[in-house]
Amino acid sequence: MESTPARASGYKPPPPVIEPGHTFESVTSKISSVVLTKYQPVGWIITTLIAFMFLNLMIVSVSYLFLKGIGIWGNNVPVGWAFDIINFVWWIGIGHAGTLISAILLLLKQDWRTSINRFAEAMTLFAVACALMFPLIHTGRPWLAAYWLLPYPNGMGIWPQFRSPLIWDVFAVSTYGTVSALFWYTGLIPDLATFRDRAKHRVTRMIYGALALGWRGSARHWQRYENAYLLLAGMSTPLVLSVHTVVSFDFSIGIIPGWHTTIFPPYFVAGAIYAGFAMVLTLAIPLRRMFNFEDFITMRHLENMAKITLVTGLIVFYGYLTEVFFAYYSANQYEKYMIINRMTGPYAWSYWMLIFCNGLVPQTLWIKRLRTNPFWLFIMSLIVSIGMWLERFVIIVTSLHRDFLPSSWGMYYPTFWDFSTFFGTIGFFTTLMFLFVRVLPMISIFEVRTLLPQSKIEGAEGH
Amino acid sequence: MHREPAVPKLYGLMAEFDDANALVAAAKRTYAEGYRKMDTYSPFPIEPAWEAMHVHDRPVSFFVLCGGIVGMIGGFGLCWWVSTTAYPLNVGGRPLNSWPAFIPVTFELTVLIASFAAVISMLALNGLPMPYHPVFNVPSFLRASQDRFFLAIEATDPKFDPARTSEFLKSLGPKEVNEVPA
Amino acid sequence: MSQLFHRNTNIYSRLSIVAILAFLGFLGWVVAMLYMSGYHTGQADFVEQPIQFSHAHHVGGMGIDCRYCHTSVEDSSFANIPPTKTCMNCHSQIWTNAPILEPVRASFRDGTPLRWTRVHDLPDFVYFNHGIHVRKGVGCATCHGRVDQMPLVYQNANLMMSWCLDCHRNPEKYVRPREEVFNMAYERPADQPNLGADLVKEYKIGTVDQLTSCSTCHR
Amino acid sequence: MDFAAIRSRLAGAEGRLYWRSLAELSDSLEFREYLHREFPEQASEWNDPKGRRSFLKLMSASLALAGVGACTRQPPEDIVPYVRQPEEIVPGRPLFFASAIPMSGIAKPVLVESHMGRPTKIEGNPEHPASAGAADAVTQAAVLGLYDPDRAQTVTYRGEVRPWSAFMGAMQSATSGQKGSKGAGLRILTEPVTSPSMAELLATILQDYPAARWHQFDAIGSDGARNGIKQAHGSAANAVYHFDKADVILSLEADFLSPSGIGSVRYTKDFADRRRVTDENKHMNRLYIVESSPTLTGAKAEHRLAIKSSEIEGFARRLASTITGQSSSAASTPAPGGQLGEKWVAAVAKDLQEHRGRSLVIAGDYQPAAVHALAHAMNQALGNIDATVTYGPAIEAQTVDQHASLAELSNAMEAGQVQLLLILGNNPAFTAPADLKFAERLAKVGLIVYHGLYHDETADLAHWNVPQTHPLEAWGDARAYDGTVTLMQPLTEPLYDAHSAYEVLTTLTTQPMRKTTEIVKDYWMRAFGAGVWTIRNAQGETFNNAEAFWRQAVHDGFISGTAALATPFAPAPKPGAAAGAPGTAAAATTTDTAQAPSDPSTPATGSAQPPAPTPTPSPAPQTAGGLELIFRPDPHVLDGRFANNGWLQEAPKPLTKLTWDTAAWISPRLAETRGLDRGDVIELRYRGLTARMPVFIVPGQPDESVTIFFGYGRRMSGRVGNPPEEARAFNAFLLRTSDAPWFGSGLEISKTGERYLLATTQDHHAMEGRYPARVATIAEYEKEPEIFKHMGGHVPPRTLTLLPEVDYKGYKWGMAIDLASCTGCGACVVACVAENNIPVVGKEQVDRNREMHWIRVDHYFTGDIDRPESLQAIHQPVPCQQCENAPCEVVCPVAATTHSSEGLNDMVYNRCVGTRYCSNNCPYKVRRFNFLLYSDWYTESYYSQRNPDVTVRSRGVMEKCTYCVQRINTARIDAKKEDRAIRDGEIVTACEATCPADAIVFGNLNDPDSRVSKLKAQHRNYGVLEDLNTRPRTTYLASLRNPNLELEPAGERTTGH
Repeated sequence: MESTPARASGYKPPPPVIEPGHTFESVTSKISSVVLTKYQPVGWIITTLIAFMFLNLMIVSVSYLFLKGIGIWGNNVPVGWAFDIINFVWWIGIGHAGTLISAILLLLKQDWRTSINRFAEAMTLFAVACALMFPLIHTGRPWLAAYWLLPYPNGMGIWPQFRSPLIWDVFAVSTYGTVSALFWYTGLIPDLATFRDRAKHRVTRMIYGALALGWRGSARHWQRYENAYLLLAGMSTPLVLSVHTVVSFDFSIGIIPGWHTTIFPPYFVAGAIYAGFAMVLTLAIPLRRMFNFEDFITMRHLENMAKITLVTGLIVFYGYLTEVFFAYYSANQYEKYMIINRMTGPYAWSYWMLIFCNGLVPQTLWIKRLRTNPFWLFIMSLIVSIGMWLERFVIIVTSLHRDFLPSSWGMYYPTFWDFSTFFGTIGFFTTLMFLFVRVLPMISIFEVRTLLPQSKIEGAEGH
Repeated sequence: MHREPAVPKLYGLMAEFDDANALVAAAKRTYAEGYRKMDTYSPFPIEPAWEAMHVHDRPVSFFVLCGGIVGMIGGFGLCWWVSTTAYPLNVGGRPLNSWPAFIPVTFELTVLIASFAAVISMLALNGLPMPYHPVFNVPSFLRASQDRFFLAIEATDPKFDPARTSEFLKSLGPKEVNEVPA
Repeated sequence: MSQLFHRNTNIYSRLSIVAILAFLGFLGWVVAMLYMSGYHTGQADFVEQPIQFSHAHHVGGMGIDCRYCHTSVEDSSFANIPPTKTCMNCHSQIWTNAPILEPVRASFRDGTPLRWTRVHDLPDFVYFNHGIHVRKGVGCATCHGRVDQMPLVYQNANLMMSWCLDCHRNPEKYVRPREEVFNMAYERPADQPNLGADLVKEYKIGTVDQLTSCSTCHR
Repeated sequence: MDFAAIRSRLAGAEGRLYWRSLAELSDSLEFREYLHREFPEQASEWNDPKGRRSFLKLMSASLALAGVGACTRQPPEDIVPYVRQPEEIVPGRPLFFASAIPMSGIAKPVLVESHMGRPTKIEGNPEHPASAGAADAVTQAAVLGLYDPDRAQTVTYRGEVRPWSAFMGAMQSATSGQKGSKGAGLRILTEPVTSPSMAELLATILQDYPAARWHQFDAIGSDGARNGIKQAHGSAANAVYHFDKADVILSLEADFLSPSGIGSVRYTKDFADRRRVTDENKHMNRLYIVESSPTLTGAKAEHRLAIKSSEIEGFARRLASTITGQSSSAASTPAPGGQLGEKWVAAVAKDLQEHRGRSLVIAGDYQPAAVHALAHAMNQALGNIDATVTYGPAIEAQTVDQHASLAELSNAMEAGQVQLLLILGNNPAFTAPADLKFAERLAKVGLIVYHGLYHDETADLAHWNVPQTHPLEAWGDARAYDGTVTLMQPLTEPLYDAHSAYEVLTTLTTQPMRKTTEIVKDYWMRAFGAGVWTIRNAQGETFNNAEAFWRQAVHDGFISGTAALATPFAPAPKPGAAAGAPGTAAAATTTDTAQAPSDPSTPATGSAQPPAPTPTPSPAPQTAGGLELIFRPDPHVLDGRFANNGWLQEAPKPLTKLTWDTAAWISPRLAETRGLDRGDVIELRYRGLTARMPVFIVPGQPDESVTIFFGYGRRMSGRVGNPPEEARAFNAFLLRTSDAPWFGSGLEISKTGERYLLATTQDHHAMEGRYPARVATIAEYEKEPEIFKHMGGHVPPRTLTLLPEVDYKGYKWGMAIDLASCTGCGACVVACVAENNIPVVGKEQVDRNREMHWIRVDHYFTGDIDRPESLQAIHQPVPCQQCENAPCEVVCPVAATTHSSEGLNDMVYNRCVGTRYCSNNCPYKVRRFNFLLYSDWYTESYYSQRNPDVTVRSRGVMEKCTYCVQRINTARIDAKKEDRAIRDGEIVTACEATCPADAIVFGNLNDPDSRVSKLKAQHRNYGVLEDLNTRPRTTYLASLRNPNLELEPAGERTTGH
């Protein structure tokens, strides 16, 4: 596809999105073998076990929370939200890359997306699952949250309050989760058919067969399939942008200095993409090593993701500068104090760490040698994830702990249970992720096939 | 799985190719030959293949549009009805119909219903789920989901005649031609 | 190859989808029914009482006015349960040694109060005031039903918030002239809409805004 | 134990409801626990700090409880009607009874709300001159003490449970042993006694046992005032001050606005009345104060001179000589405080003399007699007598120097002369000065009978322990600060096997079986007969018979016109004789009863004109160098008597906002030089005694003085008050000596290196230029009435909005709080706690900023930390502001907080899911969240205290000030029943009702004539953070100061910050 224009002009083609020499067969067997085999790399087993331990930690923490109430956390009256909402926003942000890659890049006809979109989407689903947990548990009484947050006729004759950003959240996040799941499953159908036809054991074949719904690759089906898939992509794109916009409303609708600002929607969305791509890198780099997918997830992919990370990182950093400028330009004493307090107050360490992680570290990506060094990218992506977590910490905690009346200023100190719940969800996420790569194709086989030269039809305009 | 009766009814004939280009070429010729009840099977979407068969139906888009409209009206309607009619309450001195605040929910519901419409209509129009299909009777059809390309002409096609159709198919230079028992 | 699934699977698979949806719908319906049913609301439940006191006999039969026992209904939030003394006013004269009344006499003798079980039991976060409802022309029977026909009192309405709201939103549907409040047999006249509207005006019944403000019932 | 006794005792109608729960209680485990706790060997269990937060124990159950939401059925509920219903009781409607809570023998008049026989709330008695409807925090919290499960519950002898009859028997034999020696071995130790009936009973006993001695001791009473007035008058008297008549006030360390002082409720009211500046009437009084450690009075003063306590006498002498013009040696001696002191003497003297008859000099309870004498002399010289100061006869039956009295008893014990010792309350084993070694000398006493509310430190050393009745459980009488005889009537039968002091004392008399009721009533019946007490009704007419008088008195809670009469100290006539009047035998027995005047029937004031002598200087405290140590009663637990009261422990202490603990106050400079920080534990060495204290840095504290507070470090106060191990030594009594009860020099402090957690509710005391609380001098205000509007952010015009105006027809509730009157006493906080079932959360939770108080008193410092005289403190009570554009409501996802049709910001607990978004979005941070199950759902005895009109909140629920919506609804319903509108003042919120300064006013904003509308029309009216366009319904009237330009040239201090 981009080989055609390449020959026309004299410009050097970028590295290929798939290493040469592959056939339909080789692609199919390489990817499906990860699942359709008895043996797993040791790395997979160890990681899954560790992740599973943390998952149990989460279960313990949450049960204890339900038993005693959120008093076990460090939240208090100036700081009503802390780790709970920080984690929520952090996970939602991570959950953005998947849909973005599969939807927006699809619309932009970025064919390099094909070999990473599948597990990026999976990542989205699991991140959203982690995120959804927090709005439910942060009340300490999730049974009521489920009981009252959804609109349905009831004996009290009373309904949710649709002016509240939290209700928008409920709709945005659940819609996002559902649509992502649909999108992901639709994409899986043809590959499930492949598994159905390749699996050895009869039961395995029956299971994949049932999930494949009897897909048989008919051209008429393909045609509708492509149509629907494109429409889904078209709808997911505004959706993915809306979700973090709505999440940012949780703050910008509030009147707290540091929350009540108009730049939040764009700056949050950029931050989400930023965090999302960082997490994709964090996952892609070890996975491609673990399963020798260097052929499919090539340096080109890593570099492109690095570039997107750099761009979004710059947008986020611009957001920080804008906040400072607003504070100065607004001539509003509360805003001014808020920024000064962030930079010099008791939580200054978090602000400056944030600037370091999100502002400085990504600048290294200007350098091609670092941008194309998987190890550095891995480290950098971890730092960015930490930075994005800190960003939410700064926005939520340092804004709340000193708002309007000095008499009610206070400090927030996390407890053991704050940390255990957070790390628990990371275990939850990783467990799901690793189980996913074990049972489903982590790379979209049928789309990779279309990348092979063999799939090009003479006379047909390249698409 | 128990066997079918000795002389099975015929679903149609199926030619197997190992190259996408061949499939497209074959499809074109078959269509030109006047066959209509035909279909091609491939491990990945090949636009020329359905263009060759002159398949152009876009009802999915229509259903998505409907879903979107339903979602939008439903979403705003819900917010509006709840806030102004079901239990009107003075919330922070805001008007009962604070329509700007209802936009997010409206939008989300629009997308949600539309997406469901897309997937469900796609599956329904494709007649899925359909775990059983005659074409699966062809042993080599296993590779239709991997690296082989198939062209089938159904027995119900008016021009269909077991012998002549089989001849015609062979003339397309397939790896082999199989009968597809119904 | 051989088919992985039998040809009937197609039917089954589609049926199963329909079936699952239908089942979920049914489940929702069952929950809703249970939620509205007496099992949850206590409506029309049989309530064990220390004495088989029959309102049907005392109110329906003998025509005793509600206020003879529930003295505080007009001037307090709580329509009091009569002290043992009230029972003994009559039962020191009649049925003086009916075995069924032994608990009453025992209570009166050694001063241990009778322990009745609440029939109309609102949650503790709901503050209902009998006095004002009676004053504004809400009949006893409107909420408590035809107590004069109940051998044993049971909960007449489901006492759900939506039930309260129904009247708080359109009182004109239910209010009656004050003098009829304690009349068990009162039937809403044909022109209730007009009558109700007039009474709402005459009795200065609060606006719907005020009647449906949260703090009107919850504190 | 004798349950039959309890049953019979509880058989009364009022008791009936309670009877039920006690019967249940008596079988329950808790009750066994209480029984066990009576045994000293079990004392260890008391000291388990965990016990303090026992609500955590059953937390697991809370899951089930909290789950009561969707598809669970309510548990069946019983209704238990009366057997014979008392006429006055209408089930569901509260009754109010006038009574009193005695403190140090002085009555604090109250009105008690009772639901179906359960006292639930204490408010001030509006009719009573000492209250005028207000009550201080300590008095209101007494109702919690009534239900305290840690109260002593049974009569015990050496730890064994005994019936009351056994005690009476024991006393018979003990007294018969004393008959021979005329009671030489008999000693009675009480608090100061102002109760006429109690005085008669004591006199009777002392007549039967002429050799017996009656001692009085009150650790926080003021011998200085007693002796000072004796010096001035030559005889005991009772000085009453009238701040409502004073334009210029000089306080010599007198904390007359203290949150718990005797008479301070009325004093606060009078003081505030004199500074209710309106746009029309701009007259305002002026307060100078010379004091050591800061007080609320100091915070309110225009001018505050911070010097050592010991220097105040010197200052007073200088000032007195300047005013009286008598050239004494003092005139030449330089005034303390350097040039500033000199400047002060001149300025204050001038100001006082310019206001002859309208000025007032008042000396502090903790100053020696000499200073009091000087103050009286100055008032005399300034012609303030009978104008701003009036003298009545002593209201104590016998006025004695209490430390001397206790010392005498202690020595007698040491000498082994005490065979039978009756201790009536006040826990001397804990509160006695250290040098008297009272606790260990108790061992030398033959038989000790202790009559106390708790099984406390003294009870632990006593042989017989008789549980004391709570003031709400028994009849009694006592005199208010101004001498008005005040009656106490029981609101409930004693909850436990408790007995009144009368009943204990009667066991010494010839008729031990007499009940409290008869004793008190009988006394007043006879009093009515005889001319000892001139008994008139409020209109000054005589009653036609004793019964009418009695009914009236019990109804009113006091006997009007009794202030000017002395308490006779005379035995009752012999039972045989015809019922004679009390006090007739006065001349016969009263030997040393220092009464002024001797003839009680004539008004005292006439003869009370003090010949202002130059008072004898008080012995100079031995100056051993080092720092000055100042003792003070804790503002809330006083000398420790309220240590087990959770409400008082959690109520933030004035100025420091400290809860649950005590601390040694040091000045910032001292902290700097000694390298101390808040929470550092120091060791205090003073006259060979040592104690420890965590330090608290308090601006305005003199650099050479360290102030410590009594009441903490109690080992046996109960599960709430018992300190953790490391806080046992935080006990100021360990350092107190009887010769220098209130201050002394020679203190050495040293840093121990340990740290102790001090939980405060406010850590930041600067306003950061945000002007939440606004203040200006009266001059500035007169020049520019709009001055307060210009402070703080720009307020957008009401028209500047996209939203349509909501117009509130009908009622439109609002509140105005006058910062000029508010003294920051914190009475409103406790009133709110009592009214709204607000839970106690405990120290750790407070430290995490999770206190639940719906109204808080913010406190801001202005001025220069290093120039104490420049410091100004301002207090600001902050309830929910009930914003019309409430930011909290918009963000609630479930509509759990919405606006009512009358503009209330409703909070619906049962709808709240607990997202805490509303709290985050509240700019005033007045919302409170139940992070854990804070309400005590498991201590049954507390159930009865709860206000049945307010939901008891569960875990995970947001709550906040509701403007006492339960009171609004009650009033609205009553009004509707009568087809009328709610009258202005008909709804009184709990905080408003109890505010001694009448700083809080609630009412209908749609009524232009309502008090609140008028206040909001004032120029001083402003809303906090109005620039956010929240449109608060609660607004404030800015504070005003009336400085003396000689001490503070105009504009010397820029107002506000």
